[in-house]
Amino acid sequence: MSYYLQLLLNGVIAGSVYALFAVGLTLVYGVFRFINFAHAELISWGAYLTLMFSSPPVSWPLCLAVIPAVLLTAFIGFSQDWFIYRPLRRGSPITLLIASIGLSYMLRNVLRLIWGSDLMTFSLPLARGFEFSGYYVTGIQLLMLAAALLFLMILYLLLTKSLMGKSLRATADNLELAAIMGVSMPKVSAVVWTLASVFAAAGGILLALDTNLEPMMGVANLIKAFAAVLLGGAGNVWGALLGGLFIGIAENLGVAFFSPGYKDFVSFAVIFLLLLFRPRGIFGLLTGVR
Amino acid sequence: MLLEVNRITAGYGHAPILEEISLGVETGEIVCVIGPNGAGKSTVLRTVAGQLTPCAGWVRYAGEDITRLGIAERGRRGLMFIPQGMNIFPNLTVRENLEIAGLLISGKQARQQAIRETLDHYPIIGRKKDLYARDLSGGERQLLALSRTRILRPRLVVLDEPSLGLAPLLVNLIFDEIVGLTRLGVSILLVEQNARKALSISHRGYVLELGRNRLTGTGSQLLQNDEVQRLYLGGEPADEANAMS
Amino acid sequence: MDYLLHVMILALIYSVFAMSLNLELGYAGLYNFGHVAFFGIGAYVSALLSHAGVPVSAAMICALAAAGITGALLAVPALRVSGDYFGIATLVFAEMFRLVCLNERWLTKGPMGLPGIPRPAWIAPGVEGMPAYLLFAFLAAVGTFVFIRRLTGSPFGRALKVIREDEHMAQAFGKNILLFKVKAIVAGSVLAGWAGTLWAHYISYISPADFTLTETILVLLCVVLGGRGTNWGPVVGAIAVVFFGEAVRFLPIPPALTRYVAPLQGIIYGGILVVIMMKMPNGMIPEHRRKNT
Amino acid sequence: MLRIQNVTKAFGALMAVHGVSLEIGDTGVTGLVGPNGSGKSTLFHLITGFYRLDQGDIFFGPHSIGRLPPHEISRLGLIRSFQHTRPLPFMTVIDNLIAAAPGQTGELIWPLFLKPARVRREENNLHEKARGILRLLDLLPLADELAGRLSYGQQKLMELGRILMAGPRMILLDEPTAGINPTLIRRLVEVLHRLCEQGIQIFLIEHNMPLVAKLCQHVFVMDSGELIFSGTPKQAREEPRVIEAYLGRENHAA
Repeated sequence: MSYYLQLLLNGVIAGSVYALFAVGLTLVYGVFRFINFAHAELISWGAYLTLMFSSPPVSWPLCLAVIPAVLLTAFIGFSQDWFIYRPLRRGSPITLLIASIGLSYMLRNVLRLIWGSDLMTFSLPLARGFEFSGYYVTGIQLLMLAAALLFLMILYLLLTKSLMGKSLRATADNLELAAIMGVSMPKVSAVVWTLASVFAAAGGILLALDTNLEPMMGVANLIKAFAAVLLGGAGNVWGALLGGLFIGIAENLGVAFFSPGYKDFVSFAVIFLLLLFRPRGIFGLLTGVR
Repeated sequence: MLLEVNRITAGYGHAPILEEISLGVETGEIVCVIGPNGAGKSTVLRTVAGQLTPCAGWVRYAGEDITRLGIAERGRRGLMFIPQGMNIFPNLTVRENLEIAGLLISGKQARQQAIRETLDHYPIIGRKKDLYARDLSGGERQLLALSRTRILRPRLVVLDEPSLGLAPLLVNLIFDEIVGLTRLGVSILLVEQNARKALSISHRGYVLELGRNRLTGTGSQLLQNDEVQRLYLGGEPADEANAMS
Repeated sequence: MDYLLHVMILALIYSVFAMSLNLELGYAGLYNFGHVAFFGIGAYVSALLSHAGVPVSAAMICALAAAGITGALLAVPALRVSGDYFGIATLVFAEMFRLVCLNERWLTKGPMGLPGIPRPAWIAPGVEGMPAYLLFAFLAAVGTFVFIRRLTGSPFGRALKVIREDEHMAQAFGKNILLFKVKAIVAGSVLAGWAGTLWAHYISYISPADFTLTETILVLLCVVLGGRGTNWGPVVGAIAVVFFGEAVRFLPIPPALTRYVAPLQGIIYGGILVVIMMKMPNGMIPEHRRKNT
Repeated sequence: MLRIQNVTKAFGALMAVHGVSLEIGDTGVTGLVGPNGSGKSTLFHLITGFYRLDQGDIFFGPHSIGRLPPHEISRLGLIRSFQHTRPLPFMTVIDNLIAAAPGQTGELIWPLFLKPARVRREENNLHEKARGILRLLDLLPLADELAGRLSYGQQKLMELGRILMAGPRMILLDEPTAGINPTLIRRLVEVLHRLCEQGIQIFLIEHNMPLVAKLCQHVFVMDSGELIFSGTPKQAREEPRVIEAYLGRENHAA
């Protein structure tokens, strides 16, 4: 029995990181009604930039290296919108989608150009495992869980307490009315892209701490994030959070039933089934906040 | 003259919908614009509100030419637009809707004060301040949209068909509230489907037909004038001939 | 010299693949980002059958049938959604296909792939067979072109364009839009399978790594660069992309820098895709001089 | 010809159409009028299958079409236009018309290769039919012009041409004269009269009341989702309930 609980624990930990990816993706979809493929590169760039700042010649300690990495990723996210998506917004949605696919491929290859294609790690001291009442958790995994919950708590406070958070939700609800009431679109879009990038980068870094870095890490997690977004109902921030947890748990529990090679299959199957039967999402009905 | 619309020609791409439309609103007045469907009533309003830029003619508000001014800018100058239909944020609570409505008020205290006053003034929505706006009834939603006026205290409110989709007794409630707003020194430009109701609360009215000024007069004059009814429902042959010209 | 033959054969095969995607993306307006799966199905089915001793031409025909059937199986469910969601559903389908190839070792030998795929009987293996294969690939490409031109020039093609522009109007004029879209996808899948078999029997070794997101982006680039919704567009696009991709090998690059070649190519491909979408969304051969894209 | 029985359609709490029943025989031109938001367009969408019925049923001639998808209803000869028509700008006018013809064998893939002669013959027949319709609409000189270059009024006439190509027995027009100058309205009315002479029934939503009075033999008036009047346009003008629907009630102290 404890074997399944261990898998469940791993699932919650992985799920909390997927939630970070999904929340960023759904924020952008909520306000701009478009799935940003290049969101994947925000994940991978966040991790690689942290690696850059924490390895020679800069070699800052990890907790310091994270700051410039996240800021730079936020800049990448913001400039994606400013230089490419904003001019394309008037065109047909498909040009926006193909452009984001092209951009994602381009950024992924810039990564491969600088850091090459092979696996890398943060080469941390071997993580001491904690073991309480029979379940095995590494220090990093606890950090992941704590960091993810912290980020999501910040987001909750921002969206429900701050005026900018409310203006953001208002814009997602009714763009024209928000403009009439004086909500400044440039400010909202800057906040949305910064938030999405910071969350993606944070998730990327946490994931890289636990596993390793490779150029394709972004794409692999993008599809998982998309499954979570769909589960939560596109544009629904809390739905995306629950969706992320669900995917994390389903993937890890799934390992008990079929070969690990099919771990990613879970999120694919979730996407396919949801698209066909419930495009509006399941959790979307439970939580109201968009 | 608080608002002056002079010979506006406007439309969406192909044939212009409005041709040389002129109208005016004095401070403290309620002015309504009525006319059969497709007369261009909403287009006039969208031009005054700033959602649509006219191809000819100009709009002056409080002595300033605002023809090309953006919507938010007009809001800051006290010209508030309440659109038709979906004019609230369904996934925000009632209180949050009012906070967004108060965005144009600088200073946190002033904004909170205005919101508290508004919630007290409208007990119907005051009681439901922490509910999501989507759970409100049609009448309550319209009241929430109207309550924005009490928060911002604009000089001119431009209202697009407030009674659309509301049951008759709710329409009376909403119109009472509109009249109530003038006591705040707010002037009102109103487009309304329910012509008689609108005329009964308006000081002056403009009747449009197929994008042109057709009639104008005080509320009571237009109420008696059966030309208005003929416009809506079609009248004697003489009248039909010119409709076809 | 035979390197030039190789590049020309690759260009021809890729033009068939690009034409098949254009039928769906250009004419029917279906954003199928999983097209590489049918390319893969064509390759794997014909490779496995010819390993089992089935004559190559028969294996190819079965591969086409397999691609067409899978196309129909994907189309009916996936068409319940449209636009972005359809794009995501098909992309996920392609990733599912690749994952199955990777994990079903008993069938596909997993990551090691399938070596030694025989050439058709009348083509010699190895280098000597290249000119004959070039002829075979050329005939295949011309055949595909004629088939698609007949399809798109006909009332069927006109109906597809009406559906792409305004589904409600198409329905109001008695067009069963679901049936048209399924036919477009099945035809596209069969032709993608056709390109897949051509490629498998030419290259004689395939593995799941040949059917990744990169191939989806490459074929998308061919169609978009060349010109969606035109007959010559994808062909021109395919030739441009393949020749650009292979020409890099002729550049005098010091061995130390060779590892930078592939990423640089990727950056250029991605970059072109973005620039095309921003500057000339209709590609080199625009469908028609219409104002709005 | 068209019978609607107790049809109801609600969007969440909003009762868009509530218990509407009406019947249209061979009256020629029938009007459907009423203020904004009275459910006219919703009723049209229900009849032509774009919205699904909550309750009630609809019959077109002997067929029950309440549950049919739009393209099957259209095949029975009940063709509709849309309020915001969009021509296919990159096709010629004549191609726009031919594209609207239903049941073309050239639209099935296999006849293209196995029966090319039949496809070509059918294509020529459709060309002739389209030219005939363009002549009727005085658009013949524009046959090979790109539809994108037509004026708004001409595009509206071409829309009518497309509807005629679909072989209608009844035409549903959603505000055909919206945004058209009066001279073009007169031409449209002439064409509609000629269609009636050919036995095609016309059911139209229209706001231009004087035009409705002149054109329609019979009119239905809807208000807030319910049918409140059925009779001749002249009767409708005097009916207090109709006047009240349009002008509203005044019982409100100034």
